[in-house]
Amino acid sequence: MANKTNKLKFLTHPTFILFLVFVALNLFFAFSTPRFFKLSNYMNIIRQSTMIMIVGCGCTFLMMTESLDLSVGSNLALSCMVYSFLVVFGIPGLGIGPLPLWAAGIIVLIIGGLIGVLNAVLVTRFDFEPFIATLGVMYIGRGLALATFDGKSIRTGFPDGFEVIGNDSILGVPYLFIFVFLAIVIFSILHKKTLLGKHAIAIGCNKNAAFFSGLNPKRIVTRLYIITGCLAAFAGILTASRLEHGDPRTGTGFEFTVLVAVLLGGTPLSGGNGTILGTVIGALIITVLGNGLNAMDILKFWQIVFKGIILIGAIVLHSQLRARRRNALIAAGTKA
Amino acid sequence: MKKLLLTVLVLIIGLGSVFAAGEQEDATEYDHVIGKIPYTFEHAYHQSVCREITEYAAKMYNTKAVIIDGESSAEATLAAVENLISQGVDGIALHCGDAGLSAKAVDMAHAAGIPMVTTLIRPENMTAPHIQPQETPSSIYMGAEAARQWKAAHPNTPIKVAMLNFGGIEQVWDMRTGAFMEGVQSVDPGAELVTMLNGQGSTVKSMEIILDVLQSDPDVNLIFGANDEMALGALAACEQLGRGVMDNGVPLTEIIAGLDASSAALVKIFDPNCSFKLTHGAVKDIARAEVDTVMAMINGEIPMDEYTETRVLSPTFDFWNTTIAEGQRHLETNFFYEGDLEADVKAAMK
Amino acid sequence: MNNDVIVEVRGLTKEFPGVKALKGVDFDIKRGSVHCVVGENGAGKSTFIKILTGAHRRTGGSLKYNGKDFDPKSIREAMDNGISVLYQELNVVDDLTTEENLTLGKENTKWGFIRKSEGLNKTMDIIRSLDDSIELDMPVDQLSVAQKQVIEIAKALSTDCSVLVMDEPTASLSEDEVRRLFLTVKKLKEQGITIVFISHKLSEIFEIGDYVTVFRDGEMIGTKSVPEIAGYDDAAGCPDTFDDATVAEACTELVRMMIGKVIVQEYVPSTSDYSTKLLEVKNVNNRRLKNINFELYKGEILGFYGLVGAGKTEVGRVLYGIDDYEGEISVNGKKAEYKNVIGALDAGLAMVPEERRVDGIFGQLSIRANIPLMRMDSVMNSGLISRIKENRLADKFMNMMSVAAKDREQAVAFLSGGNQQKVVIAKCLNRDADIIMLDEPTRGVDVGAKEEIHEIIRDLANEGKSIIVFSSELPEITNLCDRIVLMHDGNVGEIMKNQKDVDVDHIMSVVAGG
Amino acid sequence: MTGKLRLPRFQSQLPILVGIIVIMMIFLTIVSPNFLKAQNFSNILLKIGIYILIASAANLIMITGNLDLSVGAVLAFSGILHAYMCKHGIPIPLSILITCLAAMTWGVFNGFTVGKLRIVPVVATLGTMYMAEGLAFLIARWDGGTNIMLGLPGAYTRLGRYMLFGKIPIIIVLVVIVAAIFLFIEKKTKLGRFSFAIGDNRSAAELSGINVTKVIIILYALSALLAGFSGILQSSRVGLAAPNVGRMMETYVLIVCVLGGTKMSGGRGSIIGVLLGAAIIGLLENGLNLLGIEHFYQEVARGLLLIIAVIAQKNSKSVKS
Repeated sequence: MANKTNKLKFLTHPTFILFLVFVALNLFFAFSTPRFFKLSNYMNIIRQSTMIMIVGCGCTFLMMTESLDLSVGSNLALSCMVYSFLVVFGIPGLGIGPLPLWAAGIIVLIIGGLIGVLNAVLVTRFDFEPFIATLGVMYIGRGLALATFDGKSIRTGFPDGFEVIGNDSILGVPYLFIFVFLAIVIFSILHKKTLLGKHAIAIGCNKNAAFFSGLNPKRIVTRLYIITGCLAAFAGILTASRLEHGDPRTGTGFEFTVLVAVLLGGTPLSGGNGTILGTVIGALIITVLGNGLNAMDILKFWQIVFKGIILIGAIVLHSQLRARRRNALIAAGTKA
Repeated sequence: MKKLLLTVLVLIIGLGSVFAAGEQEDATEYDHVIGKIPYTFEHAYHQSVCREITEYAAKMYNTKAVIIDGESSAEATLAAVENLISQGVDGIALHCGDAGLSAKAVDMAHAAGIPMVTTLIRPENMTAPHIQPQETPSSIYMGAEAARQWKAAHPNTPIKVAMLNFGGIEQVWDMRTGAFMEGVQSVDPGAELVTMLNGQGSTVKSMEIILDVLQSDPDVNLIFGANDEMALGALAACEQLGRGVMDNGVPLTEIIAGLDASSAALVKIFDPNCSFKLTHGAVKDIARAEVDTVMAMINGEIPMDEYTETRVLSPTFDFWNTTIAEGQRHLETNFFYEGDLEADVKAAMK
Repeated sequence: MNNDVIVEVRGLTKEFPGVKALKGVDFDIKRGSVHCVVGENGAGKSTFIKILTGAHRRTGGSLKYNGKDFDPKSIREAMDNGISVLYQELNVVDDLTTEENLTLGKENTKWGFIRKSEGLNKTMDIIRSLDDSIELDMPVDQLSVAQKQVIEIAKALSTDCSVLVMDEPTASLSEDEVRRLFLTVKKLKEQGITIVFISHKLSEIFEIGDYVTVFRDGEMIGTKSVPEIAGYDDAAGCPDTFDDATVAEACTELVRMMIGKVIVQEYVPSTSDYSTKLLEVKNVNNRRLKNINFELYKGEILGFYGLVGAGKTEVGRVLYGIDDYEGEISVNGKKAEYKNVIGALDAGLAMVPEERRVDGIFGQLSIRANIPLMRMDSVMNSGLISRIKENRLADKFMNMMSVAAKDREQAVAFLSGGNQQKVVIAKCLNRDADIIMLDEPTRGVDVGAKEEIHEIIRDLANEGKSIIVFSSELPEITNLCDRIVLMHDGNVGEIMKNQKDVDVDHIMSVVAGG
Repeated sequence: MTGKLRLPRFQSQLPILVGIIVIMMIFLTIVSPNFLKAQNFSNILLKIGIYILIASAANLIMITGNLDLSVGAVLAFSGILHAYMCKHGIPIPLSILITCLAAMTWGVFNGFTVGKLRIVPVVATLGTMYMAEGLAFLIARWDGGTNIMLGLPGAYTRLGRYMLFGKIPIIIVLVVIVAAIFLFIEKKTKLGRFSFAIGDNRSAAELSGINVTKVIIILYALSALLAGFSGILQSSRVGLAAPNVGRMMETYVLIVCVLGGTKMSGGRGSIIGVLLGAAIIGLLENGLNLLGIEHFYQEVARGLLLIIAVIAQKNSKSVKS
């Protein structure tokens, strides 16, 4: 009996189905166009979904607790700009010259964390809807990113090594892949093996249980916002390095891309369990879809339409699967 | 459940093979495949460029052009470059808004042995052929002409300029807004730039902004939009306020200038009673120059890693110095225009 | 100081704004005993439990734990002191595994990483003794409700607790599971753990209980040892298990204590001639109900009486189209085929739900806006809401039910509980349905208003409406109803006709399962 | 204590909104000599007119505890569809009718996914947003470009630029009418009352026999209808239809509702609040443009204003209760 349910569980697990969809998409594109199924193209796909995956790791946790963060895109842009600014100009106001990369990186991560703190304060202390709070912060962040260098890009005067983490490889493996891999591993461990992940699930899934078990939801949500802020800042540093310039317009619409990736990955907006792996596959699906449709030379506007259909279809499928599982369990429960 | 999954899988693979059959055909049909990355596919101008490139490459070189949108974003442009490189296209034409990113893209393409040509925004490293539409002189000319016309009609009114840009892209200043101002000041050194705001390339946004600008400074009499959409928005705002009119080419309220020389703009420009009077731009010549240069590199006629600048005129169209027939020809060759400009102007006047 | 006593309660009081939930309670809980606490809803037993477990702070009196004054500020603090609770609602996290649930909130960690808890084997033994099909790595959402409950029990036990409070632990367990739970309880008792056991299934007390404390209206009515209740003066002569007759008799005695002296007020028979059968329920079964049969006549007030959990509310939910059922319901001679509330309303039924905060009131809306919501036509004038009609309607019901509010524009959330209830009833009455169901119509309503509501119900019956009242207050039932359906554990025990000298003892023995 | 609580809570927030507006107006009057002029107020009204039109219905959706992110895309879609049809010879009134119906179809689809299938509104309407936006671009492309202007009949702009009595722009007239209608819906119809009830306590609404799904579908249809009509109006006013005009419209509408005191979790809000919220946004943008402030500081200001206004309202609430 137990074995049987385990097998069944594996087959109907949303993440597995998502993976099948991913495989099917790849097959489809591979058969449709000779330009798709290439190792170099897959390298691109991973490279292009790097930021979504890295930030998505944090957002998955946030959404597990029934929160969300719309400020990640502008946080990313602000970090990209501030990082570039610090390594090129330093802090002119304090008479500090160009900073070394690591120092600028640390400052940027702190700023990203502070944006997380701002989100968290609004959500937990002032009791904002996460949607509204992070929307406000999104505007502020975008404005500040643009204001950093009067709306212009920073593209000269970078020190040596600026572009290394975003472009170079070690033993043939791009640094970006290593970061993504680390992020996935670290957050999977956080999810499965640490208090933070477990408590995040508990809060999103059953507030009462969390309360009676003596958890402090506010503190956990605050931590998650800070982590997400730092991740967005880190993605900003990577973006700056990858683009080899500081671009204040980068990351426009990024927040919704991440949101969609996390949703596709099976983390519902209403909280509860999600999986990092799901988010990763969700991010890959989004990227593969864009990449493959481009390779097939499908008009961009059809791609937007497909995006909408797939989003709604996937969520409907998810909710049906969930309902099906639940009903099956209830039926099993009453029989027992 | 399993049945459903199986059906979906079969369906997808089946569809895929159908597409694949079609695809194999056209792959053998063409001699080469080139990639084109427009700044954003959402603007009429860039869509026209892409269309011209596709048609011209097919006709002249039996070459297929693959379009991947740059989405006016650095990441999307970079991703498009990466994807085209891995798809193994024979050459790439890039129009990107950032000189730094252009340089990086050129390096990446060269590393993969793929020739690349850049357009409009000159890459910093200057190691690949470049197509340079002559926007700066045209913008200067346009500014000067607008100022002249205003001064001729209102010698005693100081010129006050308002501008709409895309928000902080420096090249737009060099080639469009700044150059326009330079032209204005060459005629009237006392001309004042009242404000420059971000119209986001959108007609509606520009309309709202110009309404506010004219409120705060009703004396504004020269408005420049860094593309035609924004100029049209400015015009709509003026019309809303009962302005935006001319007396058979004699400015009454203000003069509006745009950029791209699209059909929507020319219809206004040749309307003698409308205050939108100047624009410049070219599609065909730029698109063809891009294709020609890429193909020349593919065929080994010019080196791919040497900076050459192909200058393409950006002809100016204004009410006073161009004829409607010239406008008609321009639209036909550049914007796939099939109508009759004169008739359209008449229709729009009513 | 008495070493045998683990919890000593003296003069304990708890006041909420406007309500005295505990009015000075005294009793002792003996170390290592199974101490049962019984009482109807609102009797104060859950308030007492909440004070003991740190969910509420007391307002007066003293509570000693292990001889020391004990005033826990949080559930956590109580837990740290060895008092664990097993709650009534399911408090497991579906998306975690058994193991993760067991350790939630008290993980063994190092730098934030969860380490294997050593105490888990002990917990696992407890689980296996209850249900051997549960594995540590099973996701909880694959378990049945009963299995989840088992995990909760195990979780509560897994802390080093000396007092374990079980709040209706058997409510959703099967008989087999209950038996195994009781075995566990006995084992725990042998280990010296004190168990505070709350249950509405009184017979259970005689299987595992040592002492029983009865609460009523915020007061402690009595604490007795189980043999004493069962009629054995001397504990030594008392057998391990009691025979059914003894249990039934003892249960009746407990019910008597819980309900107190039933003042049977003057019952006025309604004018119904029992000629028109409005509602007929035949062989209705579902998850909670077993073979329900009854009928309702025009102009009659039918009462459903039973202890908490007997299935009264479930009958209401089936009739109102909320829950699924098997069997047949006919309204007005026609088979009812509705599957939702709208259908039930169209068929001529309306209900005042039990949980007014969750299902009844619209807190942010005014009284005026609340009342017409079930039948907007009553305030519409050629398709539009007429403020005049609304005001008139609101005034009518506010007068009729003497709703104490500043005025009709007051948001319902700011009314007292009793007045909120009146608004909910008014909303339902305004529906003008033929069959009106009221689930606990006067819970939390003060005495004067209670009588008013009863009067309204009688008037409605006299106007020809048929009323079903679900209540766990016996005086209300005997005072109001023409016929009484006595429920016990999802069954209809008996349908009896009300009369002036109704046999209260008999009622008690039926609802106690006798 | 009970005396102060007499007012439904959302009304207690209106004075704060009025206060914010007055402060902004005083400030703008001092710093900009051109602020306090009739024409300027007409400008502001024109700018926020579209927001108000859409927000009036979207606000009711929010009052039920749901949300519509697709309004901007539906607006763009409708503008393009209308222009496309007019250009290809369909009479303008008929085109308006068809466009409105097409727009409503989006709304009904939203209502179905949100109300019937119980999909989280953010996701469901985000999906619709993508679909409508993609189709808007596609229609424009089928016409041969990215925007439709050439070949539109001369009467195309008549609706959007119509002036009542030769003085009052049609949008302002419509805003007044629609606001009045929604005030009416809010106060006088079942639909309005049920919306509040659903947002306040969905379970109680269902037990009271309110057809929640139906109400939600009607509201989404209304919101899409108004978005569609706004699209027609806007493209007619500008004389050009472009598929990218709806960008960020949904967030503006959302902000207008939230500033107006509508709770995202539902049960509270009013059309009056929407008007005031829109006025705040309008004043902010107008003021920043009048002062010629760089667009990036405008973004910062927008975010700060949103946060400050919501905090101010939250504080007022906590003081009252």
